[in-house]
Amino acid sequence: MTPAMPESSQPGGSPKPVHEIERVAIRFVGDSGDGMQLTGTKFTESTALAGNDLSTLPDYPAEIRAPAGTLAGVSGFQIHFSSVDIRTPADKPDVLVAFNPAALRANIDDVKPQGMVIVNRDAFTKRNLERAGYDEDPLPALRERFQLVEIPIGTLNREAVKDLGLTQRQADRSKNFFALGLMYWLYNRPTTPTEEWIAKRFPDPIREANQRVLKAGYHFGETTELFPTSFLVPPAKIEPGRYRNITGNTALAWGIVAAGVQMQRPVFLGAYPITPASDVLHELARYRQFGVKTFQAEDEIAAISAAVGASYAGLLGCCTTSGPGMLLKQEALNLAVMTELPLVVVDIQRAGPSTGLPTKTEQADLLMVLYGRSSDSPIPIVAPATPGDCFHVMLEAFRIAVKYMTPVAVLSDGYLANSAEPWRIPEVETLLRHPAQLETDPEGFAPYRRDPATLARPWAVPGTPGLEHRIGGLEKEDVTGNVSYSPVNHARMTELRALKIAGIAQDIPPAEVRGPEAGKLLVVTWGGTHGAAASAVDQSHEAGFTASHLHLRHLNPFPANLGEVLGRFERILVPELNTGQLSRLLRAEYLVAAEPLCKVSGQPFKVREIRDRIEAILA
Amino acid sequence: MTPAMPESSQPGGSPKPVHEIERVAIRFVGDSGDGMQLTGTKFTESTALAGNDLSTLPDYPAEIRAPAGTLAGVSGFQIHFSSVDIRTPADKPDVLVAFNPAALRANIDDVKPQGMVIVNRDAFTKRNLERAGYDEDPLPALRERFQLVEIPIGTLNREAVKDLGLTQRQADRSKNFFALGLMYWLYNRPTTPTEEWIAKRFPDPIREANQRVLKAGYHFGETTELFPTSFLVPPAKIEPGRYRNITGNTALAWGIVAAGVQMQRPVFLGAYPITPASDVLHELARYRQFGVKTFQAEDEIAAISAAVGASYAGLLGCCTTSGPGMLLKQEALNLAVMTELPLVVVDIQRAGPSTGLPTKTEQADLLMVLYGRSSDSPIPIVAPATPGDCFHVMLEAFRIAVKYMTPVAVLSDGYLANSAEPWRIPEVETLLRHPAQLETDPEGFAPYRRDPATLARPWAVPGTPGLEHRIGGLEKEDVTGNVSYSPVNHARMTELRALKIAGIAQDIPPAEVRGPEAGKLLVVTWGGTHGAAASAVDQSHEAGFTASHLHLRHLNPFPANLGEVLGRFERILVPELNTGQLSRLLRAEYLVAAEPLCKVSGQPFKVREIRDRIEAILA
Amino acid sequence: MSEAAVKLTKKNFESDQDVRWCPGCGDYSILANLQRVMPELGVARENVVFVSGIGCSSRFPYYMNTYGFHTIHGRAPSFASGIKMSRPELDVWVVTGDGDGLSIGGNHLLHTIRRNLNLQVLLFNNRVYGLTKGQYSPTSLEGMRTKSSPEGSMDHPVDPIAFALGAGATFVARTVDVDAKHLQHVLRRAHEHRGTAFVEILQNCPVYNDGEWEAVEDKTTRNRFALVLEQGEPLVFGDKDARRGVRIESGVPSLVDLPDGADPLEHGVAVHDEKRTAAYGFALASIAPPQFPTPVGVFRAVEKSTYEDLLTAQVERAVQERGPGELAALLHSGDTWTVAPD
Amino acid sequence: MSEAAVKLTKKNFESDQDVRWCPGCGDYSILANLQRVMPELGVARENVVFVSGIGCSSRFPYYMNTYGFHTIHGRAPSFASGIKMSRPELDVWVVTGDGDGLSIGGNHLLHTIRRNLNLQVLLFNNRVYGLTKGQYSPTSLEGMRTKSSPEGSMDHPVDPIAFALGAGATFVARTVDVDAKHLQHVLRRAHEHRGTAFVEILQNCPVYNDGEWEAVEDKTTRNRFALVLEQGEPLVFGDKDARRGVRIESGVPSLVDLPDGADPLEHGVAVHDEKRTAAYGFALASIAPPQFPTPVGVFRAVEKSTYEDLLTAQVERAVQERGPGELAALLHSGDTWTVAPD
Ligand SMILES: Cc1ncc(C[n+]2csc(CCOP(=O)(O)OP(=O)(O)O)c2C)c(N)n1
Ligand SMILES: Cc1ncc(C[n+]2csc(CCOP(=O)(O)OP(=O)(O)O)c2C)c(N)n1
Ligand code: SF4
Ligand code: SF4
Ligand SMILES: [Mg+2]
Ligand SMILES: [Mg+2]
Repeated sequence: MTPAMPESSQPGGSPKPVHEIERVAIRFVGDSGDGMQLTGTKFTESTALAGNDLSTLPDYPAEIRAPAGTLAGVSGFQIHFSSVDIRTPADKPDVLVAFNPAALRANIDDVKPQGMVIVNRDAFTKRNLERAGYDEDPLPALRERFQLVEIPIGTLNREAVKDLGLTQRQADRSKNFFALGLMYWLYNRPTTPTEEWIAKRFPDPIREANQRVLKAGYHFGETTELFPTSFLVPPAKIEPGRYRNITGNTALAWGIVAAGVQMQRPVFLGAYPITPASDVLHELARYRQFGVKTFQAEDEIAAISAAVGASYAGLLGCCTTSGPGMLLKQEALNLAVMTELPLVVVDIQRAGPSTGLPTKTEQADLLMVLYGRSSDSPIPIVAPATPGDCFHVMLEAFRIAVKYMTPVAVLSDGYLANSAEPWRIPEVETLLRHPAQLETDPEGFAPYRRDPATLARPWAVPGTPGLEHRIGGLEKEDVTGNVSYSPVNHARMTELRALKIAGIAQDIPPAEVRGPEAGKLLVVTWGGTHGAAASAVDQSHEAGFTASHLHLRHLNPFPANLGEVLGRFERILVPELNTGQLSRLLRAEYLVAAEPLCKVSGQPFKVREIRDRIEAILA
Repeated sequence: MTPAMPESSQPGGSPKPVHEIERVAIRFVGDSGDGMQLTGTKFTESTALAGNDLSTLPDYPAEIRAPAGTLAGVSGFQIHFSSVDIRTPADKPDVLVAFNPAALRANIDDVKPQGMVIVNRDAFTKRNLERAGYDEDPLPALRERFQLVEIPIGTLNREAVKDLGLTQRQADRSKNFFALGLMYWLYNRPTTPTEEWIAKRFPDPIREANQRVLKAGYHFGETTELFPTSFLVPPAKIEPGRYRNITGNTALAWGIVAAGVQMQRPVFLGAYPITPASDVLHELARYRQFGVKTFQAEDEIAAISAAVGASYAGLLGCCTTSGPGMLLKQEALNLAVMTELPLVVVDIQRAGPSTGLPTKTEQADLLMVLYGRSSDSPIPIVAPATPGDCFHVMLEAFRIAVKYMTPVAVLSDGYLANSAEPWRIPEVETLLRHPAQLETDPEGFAPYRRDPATLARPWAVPGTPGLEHRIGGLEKEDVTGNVSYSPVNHARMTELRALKIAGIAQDIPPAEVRGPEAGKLLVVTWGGTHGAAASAVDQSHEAGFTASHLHLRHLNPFPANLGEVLGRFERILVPELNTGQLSRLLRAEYLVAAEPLCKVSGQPFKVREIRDRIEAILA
Repeated sequence: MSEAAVKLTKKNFESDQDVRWCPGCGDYSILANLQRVMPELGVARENVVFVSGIGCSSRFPYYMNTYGFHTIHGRAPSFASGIKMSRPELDVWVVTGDGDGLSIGGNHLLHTIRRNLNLQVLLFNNRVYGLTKGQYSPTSLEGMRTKSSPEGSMDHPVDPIAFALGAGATFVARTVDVDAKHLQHVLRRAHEHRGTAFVEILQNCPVYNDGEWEAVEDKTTRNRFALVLEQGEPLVFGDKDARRGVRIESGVPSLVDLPDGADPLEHGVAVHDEKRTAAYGFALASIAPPQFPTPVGVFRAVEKSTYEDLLTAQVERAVQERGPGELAALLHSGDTWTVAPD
Repeated sequence: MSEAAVKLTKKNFESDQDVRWCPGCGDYSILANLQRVMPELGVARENVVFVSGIGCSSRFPYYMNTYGFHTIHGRAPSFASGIKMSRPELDVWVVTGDGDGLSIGGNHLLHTIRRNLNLQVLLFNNRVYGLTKGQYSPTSLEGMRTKSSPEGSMDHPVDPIAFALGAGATFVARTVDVDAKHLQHVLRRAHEHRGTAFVEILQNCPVYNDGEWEAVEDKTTRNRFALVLEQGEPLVFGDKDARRGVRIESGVPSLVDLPDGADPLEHGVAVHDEKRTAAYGFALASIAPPQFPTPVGVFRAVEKSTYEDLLTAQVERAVQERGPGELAALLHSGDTWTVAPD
């Protein structure tokens, strides 16, 4: 099936000329109560169905609902879609749809010069301008810098629903659908899926109101003089297959469910709500039919302790949290290192330190996750590159955890968590299937007798006759697992714990370079910075500056060939959303002069920022 | 006054020849109940009074009182004293005094070949041999390898006290004084101080028993044929001044008291008991007359939270803990970073990971303390080099904390904590005196307006009229300290936090090299490894292998000239009790090929271990 | 210069920060009433410190024009303890939520309460995690469906009053966000109390748990659903013409209808006494809907030494007995010896 | 092969590890008695898990020849909860101390108790930190002088029984380390109970707090100082010729001397009922020395759903209603589209 396109069955069918373009980025902004996230999500769905490649980025305020009309309450959603491969939500939107002055003020500086700015004229009252901190009406001045389109959305909306007997407040709630309908017309998107969704979701008369307003917006575009043309972004050439839209957090939750299925062990999630990780708990709580047990604990310590208990009892223990919760888990994580139990701990990083900027993104927990436990306590670390990759990374994390009997950390971030991309749904048959092996044989059993290949100890769980044994956080004697204070044994066990994790390097794919295999500049990335860096490398290349790109999914251990690969380049640039954490690791490990490109503003990289540095280096 | 020497007023006055020697190391070992720590401490005191340089190392079992006669219950105390400068408790004792077979078995392999081994013959019963895991009497075989001296200490002791009407159990308790008396004779130490102490400490008839047995031991040495000569270690040439013996933990506690006095602010200690840090709490709890407030909290989190509260309220907040407690403090520490409050957190490191080996030493929390908080959260780190240095390091830590308005971490370790050395008592007048400055002026006050030189914000405490303000863990706006989600501001504040700490490099002494200023090999150390490394460098030098030595007291920031100094050497060797943590930092920071010399057995370095590596490198 | 002399008003206690709770949030009313009460308490503004953890409720300090410390999740009682131990003259208020105070922070609350530091703990109970957008909390009723409990919460809730009594609290009270008079009265009482004053404030979260306390918030139903505890008064509630009383026998409460004009005591209705045992407080705590009304007011108020007083006394005694600490003397205490210059 | 069929003895429950408590420690007796009780409980050895935190008491699992997990300080209830939620068929015992369970671990204990997981919590109360060599603990009496409180502890102690009741415990009991018969009886009762069975065991630490419980440990004085709670029996204690009873009025206990042969009920002595309200349990908890004897036995035993049963039921219901989870179906749920090969 080719994606649905606007047909004549769609309201109208545009008589105006259609302009074909390669890509566009739109940002919807308004008050938290204005439904911007919903508008964005629906537009994303339609765009996905239209077959474009896309990337989205929501931007929530930290307050639940700040006072209406204030800068603190501005909520936004950006979508970037294209007929070619794209990897980021775009540096600057081409189109801004602003529902009120505060939203305009907070976002206008991001819009591309001469971009389109659509405003809800009705919201530009004196009171609202004041609340937004404007001394005078900003619109006149904007007319020169942008294609300003002023629409009395509020009035048009009320008009559309006036005979439905709604209160004014109810009526006003549908006005985001006006903007949505208008954008559907402007970009030739199908309205049917949204109409159907409205029908399912809302009771009458709200359903009726929303559907009418959606159509009203669409017709308005068709009819008004304000828009001389509409635009069409043709479907992208993307790998064939079945697709869906997915956010990082949903993919992550599904990856956990999938791990349980593929390893044939029930999953146990211990979690305590924290932004931006809570949604994973919410999502997983819906899958009891998979045998998934979710436990909202009293705090992060109890959450991980229960998860370690679950792993000890033979389930796939897992935890999801963010930085301020992650550091509370280190003591129990250290116990899991000492008792060598499989466990996956996910840190969905946010901007800090301390409470910091809870709804903003950062990649600054790498060193904490690697080193934040007392004494030498090595664990593997894996990080997803894109929202969809969160699914696969979780499978990989559980594979390592169970195969090597070790806790594994996954580093996602606020940007990956909330942004969405079209995701090719994997065939379940192609996913790694490796049923977890529990020890059952008392013959020759010892709790710390290791598999010579992996150095993993057996997973011997309560309920198994003949394997009764005791473990704990005191240093263990090699093989027997008894408490041991022997100096030689402690040195040996420290070494074994290190060797076991280091050995995983042989069991992960070698580092692969995109672009020339050697040369002047290698850009090294990890986590959600992948997209911006890849685009920057590509765009620079087109502009005549050739750098290579290496993305690290495994951060501990590094791929076995990494040192050798780094050695082939004159300079190494590491863009990261922190003060230079991966760079420090590469420098220490390989003694290469890796240079960080740091950004610590709570926001993901813009392609331009990385590109500028690449081109400066290569100039 | 020259140190007291054995005089004729001392019991006897030895008629046997006296042999002058430069140094000797003695280890007392027995059951936890045998009083080995007391014996060691008393011998240390007498030795100190005799004017020797010395270094001691106690070795406790992890159990409170393991079953008598078992290996798990062996307790030991080693003292190394000399007429020349020494820095470690010695690699291998010259003399072992063993109270039972288990103690012998656990320690015999450490004794120098042909060293003296004194055993309590009475304890070598069949039952005790079995408990120690000996199949047969080990003594015959030892006669060839050592100067074995078998003494029926138990019998001689009972004999000495038989008319005092003690129960057998009471009587047996004094037998450690027999060994002590004997060693006093053997090394020509004065017995008077111990006799006086006994008189003060014990009621009759225990006092009488102990004094008698002490003398009995002394006379036994004089009389018996077993010892043809006694030995004399002449006083060391040490810097003139008034001296005392001090352990690291006591020095640390006193350093905290001193900080309060010198900065004219009361001290608040929040602590939760944990080995090996508890003694600092115990010690400080005794100094209420200094206005010191100690608070035994319900856990480490409450302990640091209360300490941060105290700092916020204008006191000198402080915390003492060890690794497993340290990681629980990271969240509140991160808040102190964000709110820029002065605070000193001491981690007295122990062997791990997890519960690990609580009574053993390690230096493996460096990276945790540096990096273990969510997001980029820089704090200064200072580490004492010797027991006595713990005092001065605490003053330095508080100086930095208050001057720069920042939490500071101090890294001590189990070895420094419990070992003792003669310490030159500083003149109070020579100690840095810098009364802390509280802000009082509302004029132009803003909570995050910084001192341009230090970048410190003002210390504005509740109770000050006109300075009412609100702070917290959310990102703060530059200058005003209001909550701010601005991307630019977050980047700026992250930078300011980093710059402030980095700037301290200008305010600490430059790194100094002992030995040649440039050359083939530089040995870099931190913390308690100082002594063994310094001795190793000196001994190697005497043996014709010249390396230099650089000891780092400040681990973050590093001294400003460090990179330059490192660059002057061909190779850099970093002996550390972990898997290479400081080395990693040096490599990352300066891109020098620092090579770690790792030891992870719960024990401090032996001089020999470092010397061997130095000589191997230079050979 | 201290303002203590000057007569303060509510305005003096309003900070310059925009208040950022959702429209209709119960927190607004609590804030306004506390700002109204503050000037009456006779404490200079610079001596007041508000300490909070994390949650919607924990934003509170930003809006008070006093000293304020917005700390980390669940630990506010510990920060406050440190402040109070350090500077007993300060007037310290802890503001926390049902999640902040009873989920992650339960232990600190327990230990602060038993130590009986002289501070006020205001626990805003909306029976939900507001700030993280609506998960159930330790006080949420069993079966509550939220994002994290789509099939209903399985936790038996904890009762803040029972918890505080179990911790040995010397002052325990409950009041309601929008009942200005009662709220102010309870805040005043809490402030008067020497020791840890624990106050549960029933608070509406219109966004994630609207109407949880409607019966006692709504002026028209309040009489019927709230049992107002008053010292020395019988446990009587209900509209004028339909009064009911509460009996407590062997710790078991039961209801009795009171005929018009009847003397409650004659019907065995219990008489409230804040100074009775914790066991009585516990019986009161078990009076709860749906079977019973919701008691509001002071459950318990007894005297006990405060931690900071004991600590200060130890410091003073030490100085008295040993003299003020002398650093040189400390360094030279015990065995020392001199090494003379050669 | 399971040994369930085979008749087990105490020996079967002794592990091969050397027991390493101090000579005379009360922990020895508790261990021996638990090993004696285990065979009677009819649980296969492989289905038994002992979970502990850190402390002398927490060494317990090493000595039981079952599964054992010596975890980290204060968190044992959480590890145990994870085990029990994951595998409800396992018989899970938590061993903790007054420091481990009530100081650092108070919050986890609180929440585990209120969730009512079906497991046993044995809290060894020696009123001191043993393993860290003798600091005061949250149950230590005020004024206790220890290394960390040389001038006397300033904390008002927490009462483990009151704490557990405040947390909503469904089973609360107290027993004594060396009273073999009573200890065994209480352990059996705890095991029978479905839900969290909280047992405080008074335990002597001869090294750091010797004799703390001497009055109820010593056989010759036990009758006079211990009030043995028995279901349906009056609260009577004392030697045969000097019996005394406890009255409880309005939650306030008082003592009454019973003449020889007198019927306690006629003297208003309360009759013990484990199923009464928590308020009654609270009144019982307030019966404590020096004024009163020390109650031992089961304070409270009531029924309530267990967390793991509710969780299992949710899983089963989900499977019933939605069918067992199908990964492919999940991945394809909602809006999807196909990109055809060119
Ligand atoms: C260590 C840590 N874990 C989790 C969070 C996320 N968090 C912030 S507030 C909150 C719950 C707040 O609930 P409550 O105390 O009831 O306050 P309310 O918002 O309802 O007023 C949580 C889980 C955090 N900030 N820090
Ligand atoms: C995080 C952490 N903090 C502190 C400690 C040190 N510690 C070990 S056991 C203990 C107290 C034990 O007291 P209790 O629970 O009463 O057990 P007991 O030894 O008396 O049986 C403490 C403080 C630790 N192991 N871990
Ligand atoms: S989410 Fe609820 S508690 Fe939080 S501010 Fe909004 S209404 Fe108030
Ligand atoms: S210290 Fe006390 S509790 Fe610990 S083992 Fe020894 S006697 Fe028992
Ligand atoms: Mg709440
Ligand atoms: Mg204890």
